[in-house]
Amino acid sequence: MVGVKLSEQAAITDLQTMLPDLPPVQLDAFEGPLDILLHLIRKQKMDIFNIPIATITAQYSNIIDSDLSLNVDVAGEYLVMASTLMQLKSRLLLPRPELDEEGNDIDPRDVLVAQLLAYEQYRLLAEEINELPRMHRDIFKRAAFPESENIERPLPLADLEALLVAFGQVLKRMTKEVRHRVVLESMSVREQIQFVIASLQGGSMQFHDLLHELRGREAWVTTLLAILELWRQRIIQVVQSEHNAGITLLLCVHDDKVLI
Amino acid sequence: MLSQKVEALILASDEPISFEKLRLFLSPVDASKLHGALSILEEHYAGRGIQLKQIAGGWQFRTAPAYAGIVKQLWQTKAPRLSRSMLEILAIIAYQQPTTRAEIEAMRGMKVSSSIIGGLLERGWIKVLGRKDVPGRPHLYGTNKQFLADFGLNSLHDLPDSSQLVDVDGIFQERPTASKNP
Amino acid sequence: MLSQKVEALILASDEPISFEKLRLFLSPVDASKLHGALSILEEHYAGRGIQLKQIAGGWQFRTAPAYAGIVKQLWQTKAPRLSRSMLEILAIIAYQQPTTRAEIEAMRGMKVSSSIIGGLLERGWIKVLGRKDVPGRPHLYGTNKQFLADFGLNSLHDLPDSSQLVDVDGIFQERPTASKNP
Repeated sequence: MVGVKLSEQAAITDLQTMLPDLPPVQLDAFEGPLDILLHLIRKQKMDIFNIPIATITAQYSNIIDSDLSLNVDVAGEYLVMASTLMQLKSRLLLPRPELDEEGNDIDPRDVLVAQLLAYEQYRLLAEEINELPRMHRDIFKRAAFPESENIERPLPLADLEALLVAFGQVLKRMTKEVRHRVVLESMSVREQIQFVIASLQGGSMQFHDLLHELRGREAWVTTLLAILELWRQRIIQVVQSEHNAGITLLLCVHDDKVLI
Repeated sequence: MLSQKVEALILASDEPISFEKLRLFLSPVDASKLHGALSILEEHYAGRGIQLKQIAGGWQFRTAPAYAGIVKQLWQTKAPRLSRSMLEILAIIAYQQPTTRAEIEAMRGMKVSSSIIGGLLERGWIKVLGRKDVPGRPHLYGTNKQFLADFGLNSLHDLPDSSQLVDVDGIFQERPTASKNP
Repeated sequence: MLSQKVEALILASDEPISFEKLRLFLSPVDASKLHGALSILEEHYAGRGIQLKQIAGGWQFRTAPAYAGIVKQLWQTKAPRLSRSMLEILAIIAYQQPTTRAEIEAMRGMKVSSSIIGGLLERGWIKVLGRKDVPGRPHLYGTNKQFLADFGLNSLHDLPDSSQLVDVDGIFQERPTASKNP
């Protein structure tokens, strides 16, 4: 967990006295406003059909306010939710309940609750789909098709369209590599270079997994610089096998010998 | 003898081979006998390092999940982890298909990036089924055969929990009125 | 358990897998136990539709010769697809030529199998242009005339370069639609 700036310390402490069990969280751990609300509701074992809007609004604002790196694209959606919460809070304070055509009470929170419940289902289903045995992660199929000597497997036909798609993916990867080639120097980068090399001795690693072993923003940044330096020196390779896929780090191999 | 022939055909096919195709290549053959041969084989491979599975409507030999760690070494690289957003969007498309990007966005309360849709299309897990007849005529997305094949499903009915999906609208018609707690 | 692991490795390997490689992937394992597991498997598959054969110093599953006639029908109805790895490797060679196997491996982040390079050479789509003047003097590969002919290209200039290349995401991208958020 990354440390919180001193200027924000007061607000966080406030929140923590209110909710001693709630550990501080980073915005980038969430998949959007609904994800944050569900986290707050489930973590504190609140009744989803009776959400304490005032508390949730305060906690929600605290989380989005604490992230200074929020970019404009994403910020909009978080802010829309903040104003929805504010609006709910004021509607709940109305002296007389709102009524539907049949004269029943309307709970202004219903729409939000329905949205939260629906999203929560898909969040769970996504986790379950992730756990299904997946091809090339848990399951492998036959990789070559040599048949008995009596059968010659015909060779596959040329397929220009498929080649162009493969071509596009290769080019995209290459341009991506060029764009990221930036080098900076710093004192502890040297140590992190040793750390990265040591971590990769056992085989390739996901960038994400490597960072996972480190604590704190400074360690992450330094390690990133170390990776860039190793990459520039062609000691390691940084590969993204598919668009949006994880980034794989591996030591450069040359005819099966590791060059260091 | 029949089950040996079936075994050879399944091994030689580079994608899951359907019952109908097997029947065609083995004709004349009784459908019931072919079913019998497949069950015998399925049982024969249960608990081995190789499994015979019915995937995406066809039969295929695959390594047993228990040996993933060992088999992975063949490629010197780990399968990339799927991001949470990619998985969530894939799940919504799988269960809600046909669905549009705007519907996915409404469900998640969050914009859907083109690169994630592009990534899912590139992997062959989703495809454009057509366009929705509403202003803007947005694309309708659904899952593809490759999705079933890669996630080891025979059909969409094998998706986890699909029968337990809660009818969110139904909840509000039945629940007792909660007291307000601002 | 050992023979199951061996079975899985042999199925998933893209070339005949040698005793030494099996031993490496299964380490720590006794050589004599591994021999034992291989004999058990060999015997297990004797007389089936699938055979476990020792080819070019390695182990591989193949269809039994007795069923050649049936398996051939499979290929008469549908030519095999080019595998994704084959296409990617071919694309890298076409774009980066002259290039070595180590360079292709670095680009893909994974091992390049001899059987794929062999397959591309056999097709006449690539050829050895020479050797690179670095330690190990690895082969330099480039595309061949046959590559242009089979893919219907006049020259290598007909392949898209990075500037003309349509972004794969762009092809699929739909018009941005407003989110339905409250």
